[in-house]
Amino acid sequence: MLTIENLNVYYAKAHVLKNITVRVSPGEFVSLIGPNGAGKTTLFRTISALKEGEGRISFNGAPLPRDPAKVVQLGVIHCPEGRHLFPEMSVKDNLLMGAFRLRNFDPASELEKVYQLFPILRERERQLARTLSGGEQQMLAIGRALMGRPELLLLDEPTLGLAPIVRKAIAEALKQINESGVTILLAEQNVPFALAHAHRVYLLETGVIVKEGTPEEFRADAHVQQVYLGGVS
Amino acid sequence: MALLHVENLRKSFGGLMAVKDLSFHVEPGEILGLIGPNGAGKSTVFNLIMGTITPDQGRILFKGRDITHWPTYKIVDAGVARVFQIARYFPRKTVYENVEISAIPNEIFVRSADPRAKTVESCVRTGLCTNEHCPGDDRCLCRSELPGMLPQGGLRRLELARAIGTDPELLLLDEPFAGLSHAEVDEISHLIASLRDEGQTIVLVDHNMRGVMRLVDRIVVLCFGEKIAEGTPEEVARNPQVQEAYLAGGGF
Amino acid sequence: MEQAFIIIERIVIYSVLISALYALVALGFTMIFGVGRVLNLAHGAFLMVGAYTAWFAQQYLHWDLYSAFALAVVVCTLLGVLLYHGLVRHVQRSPIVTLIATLACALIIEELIKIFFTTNTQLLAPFVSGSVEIHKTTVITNRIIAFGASWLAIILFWLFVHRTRWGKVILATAQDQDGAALVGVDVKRVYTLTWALSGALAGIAGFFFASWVKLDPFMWRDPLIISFAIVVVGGLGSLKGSIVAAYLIGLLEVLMTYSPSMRICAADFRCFEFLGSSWVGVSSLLVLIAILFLKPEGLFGRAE
Amino acid sequence: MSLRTLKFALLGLTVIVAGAVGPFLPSKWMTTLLYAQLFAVYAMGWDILSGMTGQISFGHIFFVAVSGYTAGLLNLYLQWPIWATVPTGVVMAVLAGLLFSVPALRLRGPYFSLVTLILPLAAARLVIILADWTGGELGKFGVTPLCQDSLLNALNGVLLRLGISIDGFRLYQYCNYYFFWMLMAMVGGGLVWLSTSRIGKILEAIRENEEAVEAAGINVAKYKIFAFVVSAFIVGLGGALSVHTNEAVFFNSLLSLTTSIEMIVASVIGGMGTIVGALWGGFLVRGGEQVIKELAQLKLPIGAAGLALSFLERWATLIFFALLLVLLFFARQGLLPLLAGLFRRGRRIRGG
Repeated sequence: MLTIENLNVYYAKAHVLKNITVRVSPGEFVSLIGPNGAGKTTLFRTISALKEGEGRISFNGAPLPRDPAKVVQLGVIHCPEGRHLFPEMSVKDNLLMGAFRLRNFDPASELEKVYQLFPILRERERQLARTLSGGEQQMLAIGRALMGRPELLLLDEPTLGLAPIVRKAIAEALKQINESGVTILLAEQNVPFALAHAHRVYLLETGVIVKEGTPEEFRADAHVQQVYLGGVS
Repeated sequence: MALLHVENLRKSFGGLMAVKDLSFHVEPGEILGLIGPNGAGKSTVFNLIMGTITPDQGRILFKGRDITHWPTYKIVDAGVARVFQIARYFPRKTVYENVEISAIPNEIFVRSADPRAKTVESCVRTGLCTNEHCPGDDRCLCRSELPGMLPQGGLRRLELARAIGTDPELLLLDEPFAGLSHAEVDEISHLIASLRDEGQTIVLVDHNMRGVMRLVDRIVVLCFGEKIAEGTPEEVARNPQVQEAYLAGGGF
Repeated sequence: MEQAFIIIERIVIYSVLISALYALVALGFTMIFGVGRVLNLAHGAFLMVGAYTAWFAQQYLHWDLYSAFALAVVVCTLLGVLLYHGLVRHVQRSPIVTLIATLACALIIEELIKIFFTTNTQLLAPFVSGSVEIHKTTVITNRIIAFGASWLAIILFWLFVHRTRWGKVILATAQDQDGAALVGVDVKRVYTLTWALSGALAGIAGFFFASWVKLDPFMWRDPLIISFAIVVVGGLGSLKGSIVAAYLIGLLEVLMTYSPSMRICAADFRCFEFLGSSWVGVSSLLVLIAILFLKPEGLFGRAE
Repeated sequence: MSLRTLKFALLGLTVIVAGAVGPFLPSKWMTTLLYAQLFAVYAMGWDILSGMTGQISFGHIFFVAVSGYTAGLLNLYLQWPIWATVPTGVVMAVLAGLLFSVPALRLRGPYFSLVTLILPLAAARLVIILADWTGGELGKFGVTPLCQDSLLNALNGVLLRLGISIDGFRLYQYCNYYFFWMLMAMVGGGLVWLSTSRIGKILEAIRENEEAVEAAGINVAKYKIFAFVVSAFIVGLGGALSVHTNEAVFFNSLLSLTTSIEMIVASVIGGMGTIVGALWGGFLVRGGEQVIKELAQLKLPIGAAGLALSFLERWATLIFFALLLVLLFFARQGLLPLLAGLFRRGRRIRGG
């Protein structure tokens, strides 16, 4: 579905992503793990055309256009780090903006789907997005992305700064979203979270993909265990 | 007497309590680890100590003096320096000139000692330039290089050199291993260990325990702005509350 | 007593009338800042272009007033798009270069007008001549029309932004540009739209501003200062704040006109008037400086 | 060669050329270059604050006006002599700079620029309100000349003894020209020294990352205020002296918004924060203006060319602004950094 081949990205003179090759098949749940500053966000921004890169990115066999609006039109929807909600708009308006790419749709039923997944958003429907708590904002960001009927959902650090209980709810939601047929590419620092429901995992370190495998292989790997799964216990 | 005393520090943003009645102290010559998951308030604590933000309550004593409401430059002058997680350098100055700014004293009219010797010393001490690069100082490699050309590990060294250039008695390191490759993590942790061996007092923030376990003498664990444990690495690792709230975190 | 009441009545009526026009003058400026974080120092010059276009169509092409008005709006709309695509888009990333470049544009427009129409003062024919009595205050009819038109434009603008699809897209882009791009909004198109709208609003405002005062190649400075003042007092980018600020500044200026002035004269008959009508422009500038120093985010704005 | 030596060498070269061409200049061009030197002083004064620290002032002409009007009016109405009016004017400019810079510390980026833009606009209104004294937009004549008869006579005596005879008006022009030549050299020397000193390094660092400077234990506010005061001092000095050269307080030379913008353009064209670049930019802007005016006055009799040039006459100012815009667009890095880059590349080729 999504194929990235030999992607190189630079910030000024710094080489941030080096020869990245990543493949995601339809229906898959793929996680991309790695420490802070490894280049996960840059990779996502390059996929959604917010950033220029050198290399090939194709989606369903055709090269992905280099214009964010056109990428969204194809159903590749990016739920960014830092959420990028519309703070002065209500929860409902934020969600409806998410369906901007769709020409004809039934707002009520689309909203209903999101409210089923995150019931708290129904209660907050009329509140301004900036008044929500961090966890609610993250749910809204995911909800807004879902409103665009994604084929491929790019999720960047959805658990950043959230309490364990919220993380659990989000993990559950992601599993449901994936089971409903949406392909997911997730970038996470929190490795246990990223491994929980993923089918396949990539490890990104300083701009290089250093390992690819199943969650089981990752859990068994000595390096991953020591560095990312807190070898304390 | 402790070098730094933090007493009942409290800070909230909007309705969110980022730091909640936090107290801890730092002994001269030790490395204290300030550990907690993302969003636990570690960076806020550093911002409070450095005077970037002011606390709602509580005070900060450095060498017995109350520095709570001092401006940043005065706190730095008094002997506290901070290394940022994301390098804050001068992009159009060379590496050498970047370090030099820290070695220039905060005086407009008073003629003071030449900053050159101190700049070279900071560069060499952090491994930014080796002695071969700076034999007579003038042909130093750092002189022509811009920070944008440095790798992540080099940038971290640059940040350290700039901090050391201010002659700190207390060094605050904010996630010094973030974004580094495996090899670079080893290099930087050797560097930190060597600074400690020279007698440098350090407070080190990290969200991950593993990198700091063998470096730190003592650990303070933060969770949602509160101190939930304190002690040697072994004690903290055994603490059930830490395991429950931080390491396990309900599965993730 | 009677006299005092009449003066108060006049102050109220005049300030209510002029403030609506001020709000309209600042509207396009506010929107460009709110959406793209660009301070367009050529905004006053847009108004001037609108005014001169209408005047030219009347004077030389002998068009009727409505067509002249329409032409002014169209020309300003195109000018907005032209300035954005020809210049601002390329320098937008550096706020300072944008300021210099847009200011240079204003000065170029001033030069052009000097070349083609000289520095002489011109008058724009009003929609309706004559005056009416409101209670005991005489008001020029055209100013009431300007007042009505200003409010109409503001309300239509508000409805457009809050009730239409593209209006909501503008709001969304203003609040989070990346967020908008990620739901599929073509951000460049939104910018083009806002510059066109801002130009159109400037065309309308220019027409009424010119028929309120006069035309000359320097007339762009006052509307620009008014826009600044309103936008700074009201908080950059806030429509509601802008309208409140426009009314505050309008009231202040009218008060200044009617305030008792103090004339201080030296032995050689050189005089200096303290307060009074010659202070109209200075007062809003001083208020502006004071507010920027005391509360840089504006009285009604949130700190960014 | 260190940067400081390079800058002093370029400055010295420029000053020597400006001094050497003086006697060969026709009267009109001597006046142009006289004002180019004054303008170069303004541009360098602007550069030490805005170019170095990155706080872009749009209204530096305000400080010219404070000093110029103070000096001129004190001379006109209280008959103060030059040695008293100029220092008083400069002190007033410095005080204004100090008064403005302290609250301005709260303002960032475009907000700072906006407030500075408003200052001369407000001052212009005040000058017009006080038109009975200031002469308003027309100005007021009768200020004591910088080159008084006694000074000219003394100069003439010295020159005659050297066997040189110069007529009265020419001598008067020389006097003014070389007076500003000296001012330019001194201001240039002082500012080049300051900009390459430790203080200059800190000012540059403030432009690049204020937070990092603060983290290096340096009081950013103190340095910003210092830069402001030095800058107001320099442009104030130029303003007060210009009043005595013009023998009048002119609204257009003391409070023109265009001049304020031209200071920025001069520094940007020459290379922001380089001082010498601002000096060159000053000459380019004032010289370029004059060249366009000269071209516009040439009336060739031959058909199309003649038409084109007489067309230029009315368009001179406009063409000038358009050129500035183009330069802003394409030479954003500035002349001096461009040359320095070529120089460095040349050295590398030779070396390697």
